[in-house]
Order: sequence, then structure tokens, then C-alpha cells
Amino acid sequence: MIPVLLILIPLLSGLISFFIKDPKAAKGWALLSSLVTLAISVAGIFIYNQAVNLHYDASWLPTLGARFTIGLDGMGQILCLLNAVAMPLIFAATYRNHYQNPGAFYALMLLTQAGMMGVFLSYDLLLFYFFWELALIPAYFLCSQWGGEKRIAVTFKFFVYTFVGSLLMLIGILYLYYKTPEQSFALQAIYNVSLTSGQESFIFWLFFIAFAIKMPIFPFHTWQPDTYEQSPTATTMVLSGVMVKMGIFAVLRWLIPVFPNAVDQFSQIIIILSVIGMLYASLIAIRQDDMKRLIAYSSIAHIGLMCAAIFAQNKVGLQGVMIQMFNHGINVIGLWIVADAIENKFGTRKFSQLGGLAQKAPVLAILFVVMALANVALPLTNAFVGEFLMFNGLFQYDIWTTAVAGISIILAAVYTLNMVQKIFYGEVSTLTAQADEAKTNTQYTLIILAIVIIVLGIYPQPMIRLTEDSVNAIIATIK
Amino acid sequence: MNNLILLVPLLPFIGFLINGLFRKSLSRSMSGIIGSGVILAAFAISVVLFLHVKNNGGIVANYFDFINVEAFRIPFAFQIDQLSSLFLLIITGIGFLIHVYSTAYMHEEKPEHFARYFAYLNLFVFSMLLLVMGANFVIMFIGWEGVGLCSYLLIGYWFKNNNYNYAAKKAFVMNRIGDLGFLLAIFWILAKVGTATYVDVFAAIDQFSATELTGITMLLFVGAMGKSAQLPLYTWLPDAMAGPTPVSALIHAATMVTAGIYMIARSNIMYTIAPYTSEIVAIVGLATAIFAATIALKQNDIKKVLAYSTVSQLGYMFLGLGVGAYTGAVFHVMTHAFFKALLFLGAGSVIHAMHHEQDIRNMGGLKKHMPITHITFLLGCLAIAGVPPFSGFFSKDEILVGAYNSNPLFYYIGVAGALMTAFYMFRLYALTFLGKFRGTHEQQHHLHESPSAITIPLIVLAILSVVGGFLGIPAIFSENAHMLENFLDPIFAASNEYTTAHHLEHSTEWIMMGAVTLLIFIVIAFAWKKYSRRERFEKNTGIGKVLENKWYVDELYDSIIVKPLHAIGGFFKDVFEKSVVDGAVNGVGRMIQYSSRQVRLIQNGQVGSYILVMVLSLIVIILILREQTVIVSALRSLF
Amino acid sequence: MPIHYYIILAATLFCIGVVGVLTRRNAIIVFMCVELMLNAVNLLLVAFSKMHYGSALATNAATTAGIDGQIFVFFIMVVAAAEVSVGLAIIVMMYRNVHSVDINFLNRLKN
Amino acid sequence: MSITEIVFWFLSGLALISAIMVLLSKNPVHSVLWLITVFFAISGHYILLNAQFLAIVNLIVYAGAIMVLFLFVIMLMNQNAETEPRSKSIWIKLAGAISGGSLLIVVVAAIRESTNLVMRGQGDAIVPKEALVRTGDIGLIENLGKVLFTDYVVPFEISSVLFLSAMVGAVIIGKKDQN
Amino acid sequence: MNTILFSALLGVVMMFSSFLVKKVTAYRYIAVAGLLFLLIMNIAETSGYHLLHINTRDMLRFDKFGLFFNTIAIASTLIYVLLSGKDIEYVGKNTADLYVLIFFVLCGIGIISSFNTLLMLFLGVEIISIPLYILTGSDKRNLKSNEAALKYFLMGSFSTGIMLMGIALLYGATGSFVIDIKPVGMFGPLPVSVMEIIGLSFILVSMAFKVSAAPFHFWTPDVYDGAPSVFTSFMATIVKAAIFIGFIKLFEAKAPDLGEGWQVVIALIIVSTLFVGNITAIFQQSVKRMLAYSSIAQAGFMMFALYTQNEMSKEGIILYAFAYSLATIGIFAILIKMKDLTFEGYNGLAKTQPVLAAVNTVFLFSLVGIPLTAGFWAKYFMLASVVKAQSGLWLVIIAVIFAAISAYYYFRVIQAMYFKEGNPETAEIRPSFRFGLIILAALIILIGIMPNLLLNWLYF
Repeated sequence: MIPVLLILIPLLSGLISFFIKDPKAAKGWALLSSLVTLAISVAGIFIYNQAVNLHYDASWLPTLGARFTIGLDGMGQILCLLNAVAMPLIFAATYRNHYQNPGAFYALMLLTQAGMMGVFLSYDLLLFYFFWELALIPAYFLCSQWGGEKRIAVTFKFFVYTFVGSLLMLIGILYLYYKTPEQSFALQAIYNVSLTSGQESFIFWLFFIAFAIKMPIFPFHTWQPDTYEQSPTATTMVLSGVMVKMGIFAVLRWLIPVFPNAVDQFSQIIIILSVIGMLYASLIAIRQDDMKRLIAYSSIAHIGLMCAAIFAQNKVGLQGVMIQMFNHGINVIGLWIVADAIENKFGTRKFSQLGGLAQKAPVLAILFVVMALANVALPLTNAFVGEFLMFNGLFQYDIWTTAVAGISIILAAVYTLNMVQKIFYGEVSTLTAQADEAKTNTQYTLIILAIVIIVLGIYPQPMIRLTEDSVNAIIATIK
Repeated sequence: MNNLILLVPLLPFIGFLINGLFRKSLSRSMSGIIGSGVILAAFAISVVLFLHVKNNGGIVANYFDFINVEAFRIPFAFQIDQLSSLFLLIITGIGFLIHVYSTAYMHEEKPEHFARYFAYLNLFVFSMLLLVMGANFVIMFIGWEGVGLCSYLLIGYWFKNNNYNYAAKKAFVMNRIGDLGFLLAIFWILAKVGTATYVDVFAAIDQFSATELTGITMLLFVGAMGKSAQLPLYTWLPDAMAGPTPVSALIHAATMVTAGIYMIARSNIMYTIAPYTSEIVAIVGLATAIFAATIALKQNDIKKVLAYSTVSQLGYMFLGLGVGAYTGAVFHVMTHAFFKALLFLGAGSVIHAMHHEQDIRNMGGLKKHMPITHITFLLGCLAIAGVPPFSGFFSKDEILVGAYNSNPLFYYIGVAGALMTAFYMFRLYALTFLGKFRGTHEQQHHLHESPSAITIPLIVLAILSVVGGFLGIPAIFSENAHMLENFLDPIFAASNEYTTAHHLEHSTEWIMMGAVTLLIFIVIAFAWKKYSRRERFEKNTGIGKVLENKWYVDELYDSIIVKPLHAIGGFFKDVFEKSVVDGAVNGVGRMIQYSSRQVRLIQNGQVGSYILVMVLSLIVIILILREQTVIVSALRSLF
Repeated sequence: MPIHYYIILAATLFCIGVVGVLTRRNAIIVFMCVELMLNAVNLLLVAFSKMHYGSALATNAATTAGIDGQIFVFFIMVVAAAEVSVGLAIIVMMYRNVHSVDINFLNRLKN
Repeated sequence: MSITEIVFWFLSGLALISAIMVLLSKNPVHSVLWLITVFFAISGHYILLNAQFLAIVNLIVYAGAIMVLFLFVIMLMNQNAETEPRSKSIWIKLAGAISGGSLLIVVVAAIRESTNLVMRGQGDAIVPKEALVRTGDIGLIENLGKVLFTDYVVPFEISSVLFLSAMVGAVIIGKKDQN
Repeated sequence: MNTILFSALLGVVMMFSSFLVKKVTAYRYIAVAGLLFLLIMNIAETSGYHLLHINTRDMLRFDKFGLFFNTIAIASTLIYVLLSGKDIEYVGKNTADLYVLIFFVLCGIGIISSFNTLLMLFLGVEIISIPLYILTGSDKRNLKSNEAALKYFLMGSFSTGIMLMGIALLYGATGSFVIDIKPVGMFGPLPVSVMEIIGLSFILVSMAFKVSAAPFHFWTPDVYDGAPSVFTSFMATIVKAAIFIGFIKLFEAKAPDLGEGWQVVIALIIVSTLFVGNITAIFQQSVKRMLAYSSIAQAGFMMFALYTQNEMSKEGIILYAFAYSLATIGIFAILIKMKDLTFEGYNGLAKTQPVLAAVNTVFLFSLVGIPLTAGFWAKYFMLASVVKAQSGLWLVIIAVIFAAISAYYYFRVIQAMYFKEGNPETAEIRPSFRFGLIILAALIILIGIMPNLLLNWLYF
């Protein structure tokens, strides 16, 4: 029942939220429902450890062989948890932001959450596709309704780009469907489908392009910085914190196990692309003057590493990816929260106009430094564990690739410290002269995040254990 | 015992937390007391541990699994053995002194910043302890990056000044370059033997092929380069002098920069089996020693001189490691910790008295104003210059002897470096303390001896750097009086088996020692004479100018690495991203728009043309269907 | 008569009609050309009906094969009549409004 | 050359020439008259093919009713050579003629190789099928009537709907809505 | 048979009511009642209950497919009248007669969904076309309407001529008008009868013209644009779908005779239709004209049913017809209420008329083919039928790319409604109208989640 609730609660509360007019009420309602979701997903983890079957199966489209099958495995647990943790934090952090027509805003946020939950939970390919789209639509509205001045064009680019991807994937889905012996979309049936190498590589690309756009991998990333820059920060947090993980999750759940040979065949190209992307994005990030864009590019770089680690196809790497999905989500949300606080206070994100904030807002400065250190994967922050494992996996794949990819660690230090220095250090600018400490809700959310970061950095083992079964399942399918 | 061990790093961490969290509410004295107190406690425990180790060998304390995956398991464990316990003493001991010193040195700071300073300092000690106590490379790496962070924070302590921030960033990034090497080495080890715990790795040493070992050791050494400021990654250290002087003393002289030596000493066995790497290590060390020394000859900033001398001394230590004189290296680490900390603190006391004047050309004649500082500083200079029987003499001598054993050329170059050291140290001493005062009047007016919180650590360190040498008396004076060697023997035993320890005859050693000592005295006298009466300074020209500008290395790096990277980044950001990546997508969009504008013109609203198209396409369809056999086969061949 | 003659004749008439539709601009003429096309079709159908009748006659003396062709022609005429009434009505309506029967005269709807 | 062929050729020639004249004549009235001759020629063909009923209907409905309707309309709008809109360029005419011609060529070329239109004559010689002329009574009114009201009664009834809609349409379009 | 019979009779009834009943609004209720009755009758027949047994002499052949489509067509018409009936009264004076024509069109639809001989096909097409000419021109004072009517009429009758030529040649080849009969007296080298091929290509052209598939689509934008919006809605949805059904019925029987060339031709038509429809729609400024082009684009998708004639595509075309008709009727119902038919006219509709904007968004999503709307399943089935046939995947890929492009112009409306500032003027919106729209949107979403509700009809 838990998986159903995970989808149902955000869905229903979202629909209800459409009809809430009063801003306070809308915020409260959203926060409440997201907290309930969080509680449930946490409960899910504990039950899970007692090895209870967390699957739900219902008839949906008998004539088409599609069923409403959802379930929680280790990987799903982690991502649902991320999804469930992210929302309350986001709502709390942006609690003071004022949106026109707040009911709709929070409704769409919750619907997005529901969609993503569905993606992480569905065990049926067609269902997966449904949620995949369902997550996209509200995000589209959020971005182009409440976004920046260039929002409409930018978000539309984002939408069409991803839409093309998902339509191509739909073809792939259908193709697989007709290859299954008993014409079914069920996970197992899809896993057992057998293709000729020609078909396999063809369908592989149909799927991969969709996921690569979502992640995004190097040549397909063009939608991302603009969208992150233009969207309202709350939405950006959802996009970069959780939705981006949909792509990676999908690769792990629907790509690696289904097309083992094609994955083998193309892993090299993809890893090379990812590594190029890492360096490329990092170098661009070094030159950024806009905080949001910088974070966007750094996020591209991190995602690139995850993708590379996936296609290295070994256990360590995959475990690293799984926990890093969570960690990256947490860290990047932390960075966005600060970005949001700064933008709200000064109405700008340009480093050139900021500076010396550490004198005015020491607490914010300290917390941001923690986030920044997590972003550069410093030991005893959560990101270190993930990146350590991922690089390890990549290393087992090839040492030179790892060495080149490692350069991004250095570059990450460069651009992150740039950001810290230009915002918080140095003399105060005209703008920051009469700044004061960040709002309490911002502080508290950041403190929570910081605690999570440190705790997971010092004692990551439980989460690593959580990934075991999923990884084994995936590894079993590889070769 | 485990808990006791755990306390060592934990205490500084607690200090960090208290000072960090309650910085607003703590008074200066409180945070000072807390900050130094925890270190003192840690020092006490370290002494206990040291004795325990001395009597009944090393211990490994396991706590919990940090990372445990199928491929490998990384426990969070500490290893207290001869080497680490020695380092514990150095770190906590000198650390304590410097904390005490800082309470006086930083008293001008606002309370909260004062607390922040101590928080950072404690955090540093914590990470440094992790570094040396860790029982595997990963824990070491954690400490490794931790100290990097702290040095970043402390260099940029006065964060209003952007130059300081740049220096801090430079330090962090350059360390990162090294860290990458270190990290890769760890991966390699894990991939090979599936563990990073020293004991297991060294036990499984023969599983490595020669090339692998070379590779791993090289990568480790890259890490050491970064952390211990060796060529080519040394440029951050002189800039790091932007930080408060006690920080320079603690981090950039006594402890952190020696992490590289610790690491290599730790994994000495691997280096012993990888002679090629050892060769590189020796050469790099030697080159650094000379190179830095030359620069130090012409520096006028009191701290810069000391910084370069540190680099050069570190070079000596690597030389020692490279030639297999591991004990010598560690010995030099220790003595260097003493006298270099002393010198820095002395310099700090001077700067403090001169109100943050650091240019030695504006000093002079401080002898009578601040006697204690003067005496201790002089002792420090003698120690570093290697004048018997001061500590530096023994340690440096041991390294040089080792160098001679492996390759006489190393020895001669090393000696040259030692002479330069003597020269620039006494140039510094003379210009600072001898002659007349060259500063402004109100500076002269305020000149005074520093408070006891500053002088006491100076005195303690002075004593240590005088007597410190006797821990390692070479064999020529008396057989196995070398306590340190005997103490550290378990660590280097394995390596020593490999190295055929052919000790050269005592006679030659005597001659060498005598000759060197004589030369050193000459150099000192020369420097003394040259600079003690110096009044005015003419501009440097020729080689002097080059040296003053540090061989223009920073400029070189800037133009061959930093600028190109920025250019590439800019190109990607402004050109490639916009025109290619984005351009492709938008181009498609624009193409569609354009074709839309064209296609809709076909719809010209005239029935005649509409029907014309219909008729023509009717004809086409008929033809296709009639010739379908041809067309279909053609398509087949196409697809 | 060989059926080819009829086919070619009908096809020619049909195509003349098509050419008329393509070249003339007077709505009425265009419409007349359409009627011409229809007649060509009628002729063809009758010819075919007689052809099928002939080939069926060889086997069965009392056959009515091919009669449906002529019935179809009848229906075509019916439809044509209906179409003409509507068509002319539309043309007249347009003439009332713009006093022209040029099919290109009204050209508001394009692109 | 039998009388039948002479008649056939004469009628065909007449039909074609007058059809072409429909296009060429500038004056709409002339076009109408030419079209009527075409219809007469075609009716002649019907008689030749022994389809008397259709021949008569053709004359009554087409030449009689429809064409007169056309004439009425043209008179009503007093269309003549002057009011006739000139198409701007010769190219449109040319394009029309060429495409029409090529359509003819394609169709005829295709028909000539069609295998449905030939049969085995004496000695398995392939001879084209014949359209029976001057004989065969399927075209007689009684036979047609019988079939029309038995097999084709449904379409026959349904065509009434067609007429109704045409009528209603004419009313809607034609009726002046007074306002 | 019930549909044909009663729709004709109801037409007559309306005709008489036009001079028996004087109250204008009454006609709408009569029409609604009639449609309900018709619906019931048709469903009755679908479930095997025939009111009166007429021997059609095999002129018509009623199968589940056709009857089911009739149900959908009538139901859509009902919805259409309910939503836009009020606006029909604003067109011209003789409202009743317009309803007459609508009923006659339904009669034609009944024929075309069950014809078994080319004669009936011909009659059916004509019975549909002639009323449409009139409906197009029914706004007599409006020159656009005139122009549209004239163009439609001329081209329509031309295409009739083409079709008749095809039928004649087919008759020559087969000696009968029954659709599933094979050519006679064939011998010789060619696999297929050339004359049949030519005949069929003529018919193909005329049918393609009626469903406005490129390159025979040219009449569509002008006519849909010129005609009164109320009737554009009717033409573009129900009628077009009906002709598709006829199209499919015919070529189900005939396509095999055409050999492989058939698929090549259809593929070409599909691609060009998708191209013209989508690409040209992008640049339009008037939503009405954009919808005309979009109807072309959608036709391109429906053509897949002809490309792969399997069960999948037959279910698909039904679903498509329904989804597409409902969505488009809804959009037009809102369009009619708008004062300004350009995209700017919709600016800020979400502020002034949130309900309208919301449902309009649902309709547009359905047209784009976003999941959770009926439109998704329509496209899904079409793509699935091709993938199932395992041939022409490239065609599918082209199709989805164009589907993505179609998002561009559909979303322009959404962007205008939600993200642009402005206060659009609309005619007064009755609550009943709003309610009807909501029901319609709910229906679309319901089918989007549970297409089985509709499909199971085909499986009983």
C-alpha cells in the first residue's frame, strides 16, 4: 500500500490545492502533504529493511497487456526518499516567496512530485512512460508561468526537447512490447525480451536519447542552463534536485538491464561524451558570472560523472551512482536555496555586483561554504562517498578516462571557490552594504541540509547497503 | 585504549565545535583557553600513547565501516605506531605552543573572529591528526583534504582582502592537483588488492607488478608534491604567507607541509621496491631544495624568506626519502618543525612589534629592543644553517650522508644548498636584528619586547631546536646512540632489508662533516659582514632581479595554464555553447520557421493552381503504381 | 467496336474537361468543363457495360451482365443535376455580392 | 469501312471538336452551345451502343434541363466575350494543357497494356474485347427499369435524400433573407 | 440501416418544423431530441436489434466497425449541437434548414460507413458533400464564406469527376461495382491489372481530397477558414472522420490488388501531409486557420490506418476519430465565443475565463497527444499499428518528430492563454456551456486513463 500512497497523496493534495485561494493556506497545505509523504517514504524504508514486499499490482489495460504495477526496491527507496525529502525542504526554504495564484503553484509542484514518484515506482513500462510525461507537464507550467522574463521561449524549448525524446522512447517502448512473448509491458517481460543486435542497438538509441536529454548529457544539455536560470527557484530545485535523476534512474532501470549488448557496444562512446561534458561544463562554469548558471553547469558536470560511472558497468560504480543521486540532489538544493535567498534579497545573481557578504551574513556564509564543500566532494561530506565510489568504478573501466575525468575535480574546486569568494569574501559592494542575515526559514532548511550532508559523509554505510539489491539485480543482467 | 585514541582527534574537534558554534558569545580569553586547552589535552594523551607504543608496539583501533562494498572494505580505523605517535607529538606539541602564541598574537581581532580563528586552528589539528592516525589511505586522504581546507580557510582568514583570498584559493587548487594523483593511486591500490589498509597493502606488496608499483608510487608522490610544495607545485606556499604568522608557523612550516613526507615514509616499502620513483623523488627534492634556496637569497619579506627556506628544507626531506634515508627524513621533519616554527614565531613577534611591517629593509637593530626574540631567532638560524651541535646539523647531515651513499653528485649539490641556506638565513638575521633601525619613527617609538605568551613558546622551541638534534646522534660519535632510528626501526625495517646499508668509513665522514661545517662558518661570517652594517639597498639587476622575482615562475604558470584555460572556458561559454550546441537546436527551430514561411506561399488561393497540383500528383501516383516493381526494388536496395 | 476506341475517346474528352478546368477562370465555364468530364465518364461506363455484356453473352444468352453500368450512369445524371442546382446557386450568390464570376476575383483566403 | 464505323468516327470527331471549342470560345454562350453539341454527339454514341434510355435521358436532362439552366444563368448575368475574365499569362494555359495532355498519355498508355481488355479470339490470337454495338437489349427501358426497382431500389430511394438536400440548399442559398 | 433511414426521416421532420415551428430556439431542442433518438436507434442496431428488415440487395453491408463508428459520429454530433447549437442560430435566417442538412450529412455518414458497392460510396460521398457546400456558403453576406463555398464546390465537383473516372475504369476491369470483387479475365505478365490500378489511383486521389491529405489538401485551409466557424467544426471533425472510414473500408478490399506500390504511395502521402500540415500551421496568425492546418496534420496521422491495415489500426482509427473530434469540437466551441480569432485574441484568457482556458488546454493536449488524454491513445494506436507491422519504422520516427513540431503551434494557444497578458473579449458564456465543456474535458481525460471503456465496445 505504501507505494500507492506515495503517488496518491501528492496527486490528490495537488488537485485539491488548485482550489485553495489563500496563500498561507496553500503553503501550509503543500508543506503538510509533503511532510506526510516524507513520513510515509521513511516508514517505507524501515519496513523495507524488515523485507516486506512493497509491491502493488492492479489491472489497468488488460487488452493492451499493461498493468498498474508499482513497487519499491532499494534504488526506488533512495529516490523516493530524495523526492520526499526535497519537497518539504523546498517549500520551507521558499516559504517567504510570494507567488501570484499560489494555490495553482503549489498544486503543480505537488503534481510534479506525484509524477516523479510514479517514475521511480512503476514496474510497468507503459505506466513509466505515463508518469514520465506527467512529471514534465506541471514542470512546464511552473516554469513558464512563474519564471523569468525569457521564460516562455526557454521553457518551451525545454518542453519540446524533452517531448521529442519521450516520443522517440515511445516508439522504442512499442517495439519492445511487440517483441515480448506475451505482449506485455511488465518489467520482467521487458527484461526477458530477446533482440537481434541490430534491433537492440537501434532501440537502445531511441531510449538513450530520451534519457540523455533528461539527464542531460553533453550535446543534449542546451535546454538546461536556460531553464534553470529562468524558472522560479523552487521549480529549479525540483528540476535539478529530483527530476534530473529521473534520467539516470531510467537508465539504470530500463536501459542497462534491457540492452546489455548495446550498452556494452556503445558504453565507450557514451563515457567519452560524459567525460567531455564534465570538463566542458566545468570550464564554462569557471567563466560564469551568474550564480544560477554556474550551479546549472556544475550540475551538468556532476551528472556527466554519474552517467560515465553507470556505463562503466561495475558494481562499485553503480552503488556510487545510486547514493550520489541522493547526495547530489541534497547538495544542489542547498546551493539553490542560497541562490534564492541572495536573489530575493538583492534582486541579482551576478557575482560582479555581490561580495563581502560574509561580514553581513556570517551564518549564511558558513552554511553556504558547507554546501560548496559538498559540491567539490570534500571528504566527510556526502558527495565524497558517492564520487569516490563512482571514480572507483570508472577506474576499473579505464585508468586514463578516470585521470581525465579527475581533472573535473580540480576545476570544480576552482569554480566553486570562485563563487564562494565572489559572493561572500572581499569588500562589500554597494548592493551588499546594508545586507543582513538570511531569513530564519532559509537558515533552518540549510542547517538541516548541512546536517544531512555531514552525517551521510561520515556514516554512509546504511545508504550503501540500501543499494545492494538493486545493484545486484542490475549486475546480474549485465553479460 | 580505543576510546583514548579516539579522544586525540576528537578533542580538537570538540574545540572546533565550541569555538565555531558559540563564537558570538565566547570572550577572547575563553575561546583562547578552550582552543589551546583541547590541544594540550590531546598532547597529554599523545604522550601516553607514545610511551605505550614505545613499550609495547603499535596498535590498530577499528571503529566502524566507513565504506563497505563488495569490491573492498574501508574501515574507519586509526593506527598508532612509532611513526604516527611521533607525528602526534610534533603536531599536538608544537600545535599547543602555537595556540598559546596565537592568543597573544591575535588579540587585536574582534572576539568572534578570534573564536573563528581558533575554531579553524582546532579543525586543522583535527584533520592533521586524522591524516597521521588513519590506518588506511582513505582516512589519510580525508585528513589530507581536511588540512587543505583548513589551510584554505586560514590563509583567507582576513577574507576582506581579495589578494589573500586568491592566495587561499591558489593553495587549495594546487593541493587539489596533488590530491587527484593521490586519489588515483588509492583507486589503483583498491583495484589491485581490494584494500587500502596499510598493513594489508604492504603485506600484499608482491602482488604488484613493477610498473604498477612505479605508477602508484608516482601518483602518491604527485600528491606529496602538492601538499609538501615541491617543484612544480610549490608556488602556493610562499603566497600562503598571506595568513596570520602563527598559521604559517604551524601549517606551512611545522606540520601540514610535512604530510607528504609522512605519506612516503608511511609507504616507504613501496618506494624502496620502486627504485625508479625513488630516483625521481630524490631528484625533485634536490632540485626544489636548490631552486627555492636561490629564490630565498633575494627575498626582502621576512616571511617570504622563511617560506622559501621551508620549501627548500622540504626538498631536503624528499631527497632523504628518495635516497632511502627515511629515518633522516623523519628526523629532519622533526628538527625542522622545531626551528622553523621557532623562526616563524620569532618573525611573527618581530612583525607584531613592527605593526605588521614585514619588509626587512625597513628593520634592523632590533637586537636591543627585543632581546628574547633576538636570541631565540639567532638560535633558530644556527639550527637551520646546520651549525653543530644544533639540531639542524644532525638531521641535515644524516640526509646528506644518505645522499652521498646513493650518489655523490646529490651530496655536492645538497651541500651547495646548505651553504645557501646558511647565507640567506644570516642575511635575514643580520638585516633584521643587527645594524641601525631603518623604520619610521613611530615604529621605533613603539618597539618593545613581545608579551610572555609569545616569548615562552619561543624559548621552549629554541631549547628544542638546540637539543633536538641529540635524538639522532650519528654512529660516528657513538654506536647506536641514534634513538630515533632505533625507535622507528619497525617502520623502516622492511625497507632496510632491501637497501644494502653500506656505511662509508668514518674517516671520510669526518672529513665531509668538517669541511661542510667550515664552509658554513665562512658563509655565515661573509653574510654577517655583508649585511650587518647595510644602510641602503640598490635595485637588483640581472640574476638578482630574476631571483627577486622568483624566476618568474608564477608569471609562467599564469601564461601557460591559467590564461589558456580561461580562454578555452570563455570560448566554450560565449562561442561554442551559443553557436554550436545551442545553435544546432535553435537552428532547427529557425529552419522550421523559415520553411513554414515558404511553404505557406504554395497556398496561393487560386483554384486553378490547386487543381493543377492535384492533377500532377495524380499522374505521379499512377506512374508510381505502374512502375512499382522497379520502385519497390529500388527502395529495398536503398534501405 | 473495339473497346479501346471508346476508352481513348472518353479519356480524351475527360482530359479536355480537365484542361478546361485548369485554364478557364469563368466559374460557369469551369463548372461546364466538370460536366464534360462527367459525360466522358458516362460514355465510358456505357461502353464497358456493353463490353461486359458481350463477353457474358458468349456463355449465357439471357444474361443481364453490364446493366449495372448503365444504371450507374443514370445515377450520375441524378447527382449531376443536383450538383448543378447547388453549384449555380452558389455562383449566383457570389455574383450577387461581387458582380463577377471570376474564380480568382475573390482571393481573401490564402497562405 | 462499315456504316457503323463511319457513324462512330463521325460522332467521335464531332464530340472532340465541339469539346475543344467549349474551351476555346471566348463567349460563354457559345461554350454552352458547343457543350450541347457534345452532349448530342454522346447521345448518338449511346444510340449506337443500343442504350436508348440513356440517350433520351441524356438529351432531356443534360442538353435539355441542365444546359438551359446554364444558359439562364449566363443570360441573367449577361456574360459575353467582353466580360470574360482573361487569365493573365499564357503559362497557366500552357501548364494546364500540358498536364491535361500528360494525364491523357499516362492513362491511355496504361490502358493499352491492360490485360482485362483483351481476350483470346480464334486460334488463341489476342484480340481486344468488343463493345457490342447496335445489339443487346440491356439498354432498353424495361430491363433497366426492372433492375432499378429491384436491385437498385435502395440507392434509388437514397438519391431522393440527395435531391432534398440540393433543394434545401438552393433555398438556403437562393432565398433573400430580408433584414 | 436505422441510422440512414432515421437520419433521413429526421431531416424531413426538421424541414417541416421549419415552417411549422416558428420559435428559433425550438429547432435546437428538436434536433437534440432527434439525435438522441438516432443514437438510441443506432446502438439498438449495433446490439443486433433491427427495427425493420430492408433487403439492401448487398448494396450496404453493416458490420460492427461501421455501426460503432456511427454511434461515435452521432454522439459527437450530439455533443456538437449541445455545445454550439446556440451559435448555429446566429448563422443566417433559416436555422431549421441548416439542421436538415446536418441530418442529411449524418445520413451520408451512415451510408459511407456501411457501403458495399462503389455506387453507394459515390452516393454517400455526394450526400455528404452537397450539404457541406451549402453549409460553407451559408453565411451569405460574408465574402469569405462565398469564396470558400465556390472553391469548395468547384474543387469538390472536380474531385467527384475524378472519382467517377476511377469507378468507371474499375468497372471496366472488374465488371461489377461490388468493392471486394477481383478483376476478371486477367492473363499476361503483369501481377496486377493495370486498369484497376489506374482506376484505384483515381479513386485514391478523390478520397485523399475529401480527407484533405496532401497534396490534395489545398481546399482545406481556405474552406475551413472561410466557412462559418460552427460548420468548420462540424466539417473538420465528424465528416472528415466518416470519410476516413469509407476510405478504409474501400481500400481494405482493394489495397491487396495494388501490391507493394500501395504502401509507397501512402507513405509518400503521409509524409507530405504531415509536413504540409504541421509546417504550415506554425506560421499562421489566426487560430481558426491554424486549426484547419492542424486538421490536415491529424489526417496525416489517421492515414497510418491505411498504411497498416490491421486490427490495431482499425481500433485506432475509431479511437482517433473520437478523440480528435471531441477535442476539436471543444476547441471550436471556445473559438466561436472569441471575438478575435488570432492568437493574440487568446492572451490572458486564463485570467478572465479560467474554466475555458483549462478545458481548452485539455483539448489542445489531446491534439498534441500528451498522455492522460484521449489523443495520446489515438496516436499510440496509430504508431503501434505500424510498429506491430514491423515495417516502416522510419515513417514512425518522422511522424513523432512532426508530432513534436505540432506541439509548437498548439502550445502557442496555451502560452497565449496562460503566460501572456491581456484581456480577451468573449461572447457571454452561459454556465450550461461551461458545464458542457467540463463534461467534454472529463470525457477526454477519462478515455485518456481508461481507453478500454471505449475499446471494449469493439470486443463484445
